[in-house]
Amino acid sequence: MKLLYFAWLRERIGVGSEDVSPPEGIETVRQLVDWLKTREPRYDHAFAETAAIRVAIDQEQADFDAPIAGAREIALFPPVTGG
Amino acid sequence: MKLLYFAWLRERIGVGSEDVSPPEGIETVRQLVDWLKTREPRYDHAFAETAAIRVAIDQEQADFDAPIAGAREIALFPPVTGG
Amino acid sequence: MTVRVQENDFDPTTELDALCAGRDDIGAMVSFTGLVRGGDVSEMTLEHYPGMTEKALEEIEREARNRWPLQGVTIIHRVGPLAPGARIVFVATASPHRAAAFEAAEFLMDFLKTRAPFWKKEATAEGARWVDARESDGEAASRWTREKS
Amino acid sequence: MTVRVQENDFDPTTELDALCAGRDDIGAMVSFTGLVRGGDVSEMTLEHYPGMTEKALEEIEREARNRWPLQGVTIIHRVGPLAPGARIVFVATASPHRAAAFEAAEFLMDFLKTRAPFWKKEATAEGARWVDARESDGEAASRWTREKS
Repeated sequence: MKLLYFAWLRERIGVGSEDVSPPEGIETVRQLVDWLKTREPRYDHAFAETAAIRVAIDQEQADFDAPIAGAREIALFPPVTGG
Repeated sequence: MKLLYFAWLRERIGVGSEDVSPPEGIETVRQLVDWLKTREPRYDHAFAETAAIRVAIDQEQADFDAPIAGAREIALFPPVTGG
Repeated sequence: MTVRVQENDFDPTTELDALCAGRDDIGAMVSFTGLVRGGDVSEMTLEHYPGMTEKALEEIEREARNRWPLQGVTIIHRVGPLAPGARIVFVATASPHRAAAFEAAEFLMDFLKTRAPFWKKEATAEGARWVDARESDGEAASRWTREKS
Repeated sequence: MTVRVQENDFDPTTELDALCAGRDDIGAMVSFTGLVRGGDVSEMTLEHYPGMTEKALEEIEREARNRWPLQGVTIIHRVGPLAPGARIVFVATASPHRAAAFEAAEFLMDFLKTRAPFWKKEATAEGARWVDARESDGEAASRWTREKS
């Protein structure tokens, strides 16, 4: 499963994308993020405020309770500020 | 006093502008138009429906009850259709 | 502030660039371009009231500036004969924020359509006809008065 | 329909001309141009999510077409580093009538600002900072939902 990070989330984590293999039992975006936070302090720092983070599964906006089974690409990013 | 006509009013009257000297007692735009209608049939035809006619006195929108004393230029025209 | 009545065509990029030239405090520019619609119309001729037209457009522009924080306004209206597809009118607004730029441009068009002394004559296969004023244009203009009262 | 994400600048006239090219049934074109505001900002960098961005813009465009009788829509968004005064975004709509062209352009901008995956980073004398999402943008977008319900 490919993870993508954008804007300050990318800067805090230090990479724009990475491939991960979450262990069994990680079924939602929220669980995925909680699992990432246990890996290294930089994730804990990046995901400190999940209310400020948005998610897209396979390039479609989703929410933190969305199931991640079958997802090829999960993107995590701050609220958008284009235009 | 200079009178200006635009659009179909100009076409019906046959000229775009003319100088007129209304007789005494012609004090408002309405009286001016009524006086013009007595002059020749083309004016009567042009001003048949005064509800469809707008007026500007010295290049400012006015109404049919406005006094014409001191006016240099009175324009009569159909509702505008620009833009 | 630019208000022009002209026979010649104009260039939207040139006008938008002029609107924001030499400054970097403008966040939003909105433009409206009106075009001659074809169909059974082979040519459109725009007549106007020289002198009053410019005054009316300047007054409309002043009213827009009183209502919204505008950094620039451009109004261009063509006169004379125009072919289907040709540009007739151009209105552009510049503001720090997009809502003001949008509203002011719409206001300018609504007022231009009901207050500026222009008249359209259409040439068709059946002959020429003067365009009738549309009631919906009057309604569009009057909503700005209602909203403010 | 034109949706483009690019580093290069664009030309409003070229885009407006393309929107109405070869047809004479368009009466109104509205354009919005967003510019980089200067002040204490020396440079603005736009990051985006390639692949999703285009999808999001196409979806926003589809929603606008479902709501208004549009004959054409153009959305261009620049990415990469941009100087103060530079164009960032361009949205244009074409319709037989001006109210639809205005509303659709405003709708497109409101939705683009809240749904398209772009992020702005400002460089200032005190360092770089990511721009925070504005609550007013969320409110601007949600009014289109309220109006329809």
